[in-house]
Amino acid sequence: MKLVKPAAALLSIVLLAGCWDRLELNELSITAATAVDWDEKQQWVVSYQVVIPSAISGAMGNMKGGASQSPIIVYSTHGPTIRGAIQQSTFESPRKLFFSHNRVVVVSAEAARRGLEPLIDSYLRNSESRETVDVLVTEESARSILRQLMQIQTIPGEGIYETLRTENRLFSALPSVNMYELALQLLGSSHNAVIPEILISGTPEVTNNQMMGNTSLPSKLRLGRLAVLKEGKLAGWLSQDEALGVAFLRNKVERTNISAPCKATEPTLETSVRVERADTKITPVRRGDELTLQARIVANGTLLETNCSLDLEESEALRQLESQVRQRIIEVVRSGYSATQQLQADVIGLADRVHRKYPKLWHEVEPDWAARYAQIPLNLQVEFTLKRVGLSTKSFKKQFGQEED
Amino acid sequence: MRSGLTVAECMAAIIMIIMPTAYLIVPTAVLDFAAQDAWISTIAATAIGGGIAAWLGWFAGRNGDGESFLNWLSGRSGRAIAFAGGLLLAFHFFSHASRALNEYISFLKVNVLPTTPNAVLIAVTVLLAMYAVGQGIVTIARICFLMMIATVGIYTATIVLLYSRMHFSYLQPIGEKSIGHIAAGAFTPVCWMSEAAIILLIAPFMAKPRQAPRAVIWGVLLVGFMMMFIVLEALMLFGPNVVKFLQYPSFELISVIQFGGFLERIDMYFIMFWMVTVFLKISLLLFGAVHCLEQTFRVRGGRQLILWAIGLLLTLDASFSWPENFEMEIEAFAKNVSLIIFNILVPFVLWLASYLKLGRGSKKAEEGRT
Amino acid sequence: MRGLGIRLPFLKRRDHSGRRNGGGGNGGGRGPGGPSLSRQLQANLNAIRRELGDSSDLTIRLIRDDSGRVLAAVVYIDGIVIFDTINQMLLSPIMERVHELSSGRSSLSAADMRALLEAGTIQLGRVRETYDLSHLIEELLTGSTIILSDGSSVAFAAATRGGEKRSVDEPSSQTVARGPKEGFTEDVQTNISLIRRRIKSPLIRVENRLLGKHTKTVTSVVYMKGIAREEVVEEIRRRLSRIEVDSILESGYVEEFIQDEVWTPFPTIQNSERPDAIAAGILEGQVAIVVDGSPFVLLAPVTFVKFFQSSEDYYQRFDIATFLRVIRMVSFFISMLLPSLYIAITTFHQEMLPTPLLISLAAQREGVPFPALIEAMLMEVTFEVLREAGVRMPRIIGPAISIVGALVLGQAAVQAGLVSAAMIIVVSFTAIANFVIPALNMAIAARLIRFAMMLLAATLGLFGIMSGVMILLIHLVSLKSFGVPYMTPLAPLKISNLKDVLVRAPWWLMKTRPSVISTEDRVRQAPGLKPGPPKDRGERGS
Amino acid sequence: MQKIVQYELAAGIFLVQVGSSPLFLLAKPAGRDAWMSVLLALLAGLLLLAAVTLPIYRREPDSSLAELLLAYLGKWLGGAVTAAYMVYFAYQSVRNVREFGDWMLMYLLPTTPLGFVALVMMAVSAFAVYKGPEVFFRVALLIAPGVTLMYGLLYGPIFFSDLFRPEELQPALEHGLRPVVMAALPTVVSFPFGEMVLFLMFLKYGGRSSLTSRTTLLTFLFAGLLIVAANVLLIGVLGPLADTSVIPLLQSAGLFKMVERLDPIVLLLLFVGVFMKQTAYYLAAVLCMAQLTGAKAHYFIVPVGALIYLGALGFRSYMQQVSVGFKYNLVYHFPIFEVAVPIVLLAVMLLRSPKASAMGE
Repeated sequence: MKLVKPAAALLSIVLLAGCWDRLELNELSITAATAVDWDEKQQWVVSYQVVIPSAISGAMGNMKGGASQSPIIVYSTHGPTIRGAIQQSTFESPRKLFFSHNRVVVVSAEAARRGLEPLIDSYLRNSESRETVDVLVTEESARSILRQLMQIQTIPGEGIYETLRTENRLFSALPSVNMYELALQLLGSSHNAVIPEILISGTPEVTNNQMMGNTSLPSKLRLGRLAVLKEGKLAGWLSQDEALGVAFLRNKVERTNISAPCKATEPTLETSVRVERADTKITPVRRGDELTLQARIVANGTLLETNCSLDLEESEALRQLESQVRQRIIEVVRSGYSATQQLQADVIGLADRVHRKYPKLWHEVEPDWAARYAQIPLNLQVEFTLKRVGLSTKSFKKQFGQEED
Repeated sequence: MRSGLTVAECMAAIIMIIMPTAYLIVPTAVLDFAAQDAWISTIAATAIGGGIAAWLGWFAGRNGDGESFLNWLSGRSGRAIAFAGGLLLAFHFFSHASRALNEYISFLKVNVLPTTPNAVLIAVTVLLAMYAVGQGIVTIARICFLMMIATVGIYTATIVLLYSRMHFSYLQPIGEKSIGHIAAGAFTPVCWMSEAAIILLIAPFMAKPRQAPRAVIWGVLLVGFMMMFIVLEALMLFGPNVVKFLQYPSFELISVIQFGGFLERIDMYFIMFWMVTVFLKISLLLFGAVHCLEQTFRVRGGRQLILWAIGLLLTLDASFSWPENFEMEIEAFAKNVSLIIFNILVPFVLWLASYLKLGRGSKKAEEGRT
Repeated sequence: MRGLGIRLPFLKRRDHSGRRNGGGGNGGGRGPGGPSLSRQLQANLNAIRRELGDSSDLTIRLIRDDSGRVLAAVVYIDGIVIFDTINQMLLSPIMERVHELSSGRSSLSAADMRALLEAGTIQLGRVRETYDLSHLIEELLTGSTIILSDGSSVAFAAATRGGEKRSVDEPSSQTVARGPKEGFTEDVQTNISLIRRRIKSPLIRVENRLLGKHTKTVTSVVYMKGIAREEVVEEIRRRLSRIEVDSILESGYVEEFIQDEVWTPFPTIQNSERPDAIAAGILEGQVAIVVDGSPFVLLAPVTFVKFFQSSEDYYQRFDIATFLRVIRMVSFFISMLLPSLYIAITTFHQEMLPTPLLISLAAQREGVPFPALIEAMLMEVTFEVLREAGVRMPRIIGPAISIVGALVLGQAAVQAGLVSAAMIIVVSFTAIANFVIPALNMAIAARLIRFAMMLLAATLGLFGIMSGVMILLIHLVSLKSFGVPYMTPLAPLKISNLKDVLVRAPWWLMKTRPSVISTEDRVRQAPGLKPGPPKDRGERGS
Repeated sequence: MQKIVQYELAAGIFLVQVGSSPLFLLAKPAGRDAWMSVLLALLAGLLLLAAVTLPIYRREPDSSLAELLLAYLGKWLGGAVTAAYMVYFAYQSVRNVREFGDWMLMYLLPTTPLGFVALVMMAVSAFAVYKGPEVFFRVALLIAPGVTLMYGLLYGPIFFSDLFRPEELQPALEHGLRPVVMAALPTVVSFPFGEMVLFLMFLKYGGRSSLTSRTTLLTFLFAGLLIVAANVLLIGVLGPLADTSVIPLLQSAGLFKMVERLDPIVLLLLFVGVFMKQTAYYLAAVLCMAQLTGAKAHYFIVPVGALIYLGALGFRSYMQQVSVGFKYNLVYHFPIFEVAVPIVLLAVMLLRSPKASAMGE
């Protein structure tokens, strides 16, 4: 037992020697969002949206008088590589950049065209930057996205993240793609990936706190289209409807809203249905070396609104409604699929499935997969059941009509 | 009843000597060779490892009456063999302890404490290990038992939390990799499982040394099972291609967990538990080295002296033998082979020696004992 | 007697041994080789006065026969004897008999005196004869009355111990919501009677011994034969007999002398003021050590888990008891680790905090000058000072001071921007969690370790805490209390004992005693005692 | 022996009868005169009760419907009819579970899966069945006053406020008597009023007191009148809207100023009603199986429960369940069990009364 005393002595000496990794909370600059641009001088421009804690939690206002200071500040640095650019920040920031709470990475279209490999590598390599950040792409400069303020959510970075999550949950057209999912898609057999787009609608940009006073802002942050990446580089865009079709094919639809006409003949969309569950099974089918894509979607939902004069208690009327909705879903899915075919980008994971189902065939097909994908026909089956019609048994139009005759 | 180690505690010790650094290195090694069939190679490795463990357990179980391994050996096969065997084993345990310390420190530097100097980390760990060895193997084994329960709990927690993100389709096409790849994949886990050779030293401390085989076989099977789990989780979460890309997939797994608004970025909790298991591993290895030296040089009472000497040596060795990165591949292979040599070949030779010289050695032992 | 070797230590030894005989370290009726009594009564009385330095409370009553000649003397120290028993039981009967006897002879012989005593005139219980002065003095000092007769060298010591005793009232430290309200007092007899009244079994063994040269405190070892382990009792006897010290004023002295491990914050001997807790311990195979002059009775051997079992757990229903015990266990770890975890997470691993929490903490710490460790230390020390002040203050305002003080100070510190609000919450919650632990000595252990953990956390973050926990674990698992491993039901796993560790199994399930402390036959309850209404409660919807 | 006190029996009958029926507009085809056809159906039900159901009970006061069937119709035929009754009771329970599940989804928990809501309902009912009829009726006694008070609170103010426009009821009998009778007889008789056959299973626990049949009649009448009043109110308040809305009472509750946005509370009222009905049928089905096979009731709780649960989820959508219920069951299936078989049983009992009654003892 003589060992204890010397061991304790040594341990205490070690402790007194100091603490290396200590970083007080007030020595941190918490970044809520990061933006990556590629400027004309062939340099990476990395901008950070840094949160000012005291401005946000007014509760501790006694310290700073709570002057309406803007909750975030944005500054950017240039550098040959991404990490190089980030190191530049030490020249101007009094505090150490802290990326763990970073929610969103916005990449400019220019940088995306150049390829996202360096960004993914820097995120997966460092333990400090989490790979569960969401990736978004934007047409104009990513830096301007960061500067834009939001009304409901004080921290815009969080706001974008929440908007994407809610959209994903309630409409499921634009999937939320985080860094490791992006890597997963790019390293998949097809080397293609999809990222949602974010843009500022309206001008001028809202960048100072005073403007937050009025009830509606001149410009807002909005989710836009769906960007398609081929071999890690930006190849094209998909509209929201096409994005919904792709979401159906990728079986990523949690809940969405479909509006359909009363009859195939009338174009105007009169009925609105909320799709509550949609399971998609896509399997490549091989005949000889001809490949067709067999897709089967089983979905059900609730009727939200209809303007066709129907008595919903009769099953005939229900069947008519269901068929219209089914027709509409088929249109959406086909438009999405053909859009990806035009871009020759297999984003629905067909390559992986072919690789898994027909390994041998895959090795032959792999080299010119993009071209082959463009030719593969889609054989689509959709089943839709209307579970509930809400609180009234007849459409108001019918009741209205009946009253007259 | 004699206050010795129960089977469960001994099994826990076996698990704790293999699992910690294996948790870090095995997934990458196995996945490099047999991408999406890696879990098959872990099953193969467990089978082979189980066989080796059975033999080691049987060999350890034969000296029933609690006399320390090397004394028993010298009694059976002559002092020279025991002396050489003791030295070799001591060197092996020492070098392996320093390697484990190296990997542990390099992981900590990357993930946990980037700017703390190595010397401090090594000093704290070695001091702790020396304190543990000072308290004796019985204490270490009991703590191993407690930590085993905690580790099993954590594994199930990870599975539950990650279940929603797993895609079974990443495992297909099963069997695409050739048998050669799968076998190559199985090599590293088998080397790591051979560390169960420490049962030779622990068995005499057991309440009923006869049950050594049961303990070590169960230990190796559980380790194999855990390894398979990690590999499966990594495969099903990241898919074969991304996993090759990551250096520490088992920790990457945990950093991806997102559950509810608040349960995010919780990999630090898992690293905390994993650190304790590494302390245990290094103290077990240090115990091996000290025990062997003590037995070979018949040093009664000099335990403290040996302990301090070995501790100092370990600190120096670990901090200076910092391998340059570029020869990592050869280095890793060489170390695996050394594991095989010392954990399987040396005990085999010792067994052979004790078997051949059975006539002269055991007669003396017989007289000695009656 | 040993040879006259001139080695210095030997010299010291002889003097040592000399003193031992004089001091009568181990009491009892013997006392060989001391100065023996003389036949003259006066000489003996002078010797007693000389020995006791003529202290004023020494009273000598001379008994004269009709002719005024001194026949005998009754000597006692006023204050520590029960005076009226001496009067009725001793003096008056002797006086009467003396008149009858003294009609003829001039001096009473020892035989006459002894006949007098045996004749029952003196109805006192324990009467012992002594031959030598030192033992007589000893008896005198422990409250007996000495009867000396002229012309005989034999003295009689009658046990008339008395003196003011505190009456049995509620224990001050371990109060319980439900359970007996009786607490031990300072008198060892009362304490043992309290135990005996609870365990009316012939197996109870009480072994007394006198400890301390000057104090001669009566220390009794109480255990149940056949239930407590023989080797444990033997070990306790051996350790007690090693104690050679001037004074034993409180059981704390004894505890420090006989404990297993010196360098450990964790107590290896349990103490309690509640007779029911001690009785429960004895019934489970533990050995109780009752020290005269202290209401705290020691219980050994003890395991880590026993400190979290308050006696109330066994009086409440098992589900409440289990709930309380879980809270105790959790609060032990909170009181030990919470501040260090707070420091480690806020200064080393900030990514573990959810974003809103991180921002609010960062805002709070904006103006705070000190790093987290100093801030934590500052608040911890303040709380310890306040708590100590609360205890030292007179009974009424004590608790008020500590609570009010804590609140006011905390609030002011936050206002002044010296400390962040979150730190106040953490530190005060830890302090309160510490009160939950039933055994005071375990609570103090947690408080000591907390400081060490904070230091480790401040230098190495979670890595530091983990090594601290590891050291603690190794130390605890290697600790033994009288041969019983300290972490018994958990470390060396005893599945059957787990029923009373984190969970208090219902009574009808507690068939066996904990196996480690008690001997082999552990059944203490008939099987199948599960309560329930009579079987056929009216057939259900038949 | 299970014993049900008179009041408990009355409460049970009231709750099962009232249950969820006042929430619906019954006899929709009769349009504005729906309340008349409900009144007519009430009288028909009264006749059925007094002439058929109660006499059966009075002849054999301490044996349930299943025992009677087995005793009088012989082992094989009786067994088959009892099994049929078990299926009838189970199916009634299925309809209630599904209906309540869909309302819950429509109103309170739009995104919770139907299966889960139904499971919770079934678990609660299973627990009630496990405790037996005595406890079930005692619970009914506890709940009945609350339900009546709630209905009173809802209907009272609406009746006396300007919301209720009696003129909506005019012109009465605009299309003559035929639609009123046509609407009343098959459907409304079998839906709320024909369900008294269920109580043939429970009356035996009422003890032999002569009051039992009197309480049954009185409670039935009271409940029936309450339903008629509800219908009058619905037509009065909602007018043309009455037949379009799925749960008219909830609509009207919403309109009333003081009682705005209390729909969830009204839904709780609904919960109690549906729960009592569903559990009563579940209990009846379990008792049927128990008496059919002679085994103890516990064994059948889970299988019958599972049967009901799967049945409830069997329907493709809510509208299918409603249409199947109103078009087929009420018109063809239920009258057989509620009218035809009891009459046949009564006839057989009268014919073979001496021998059978001896065996019945």
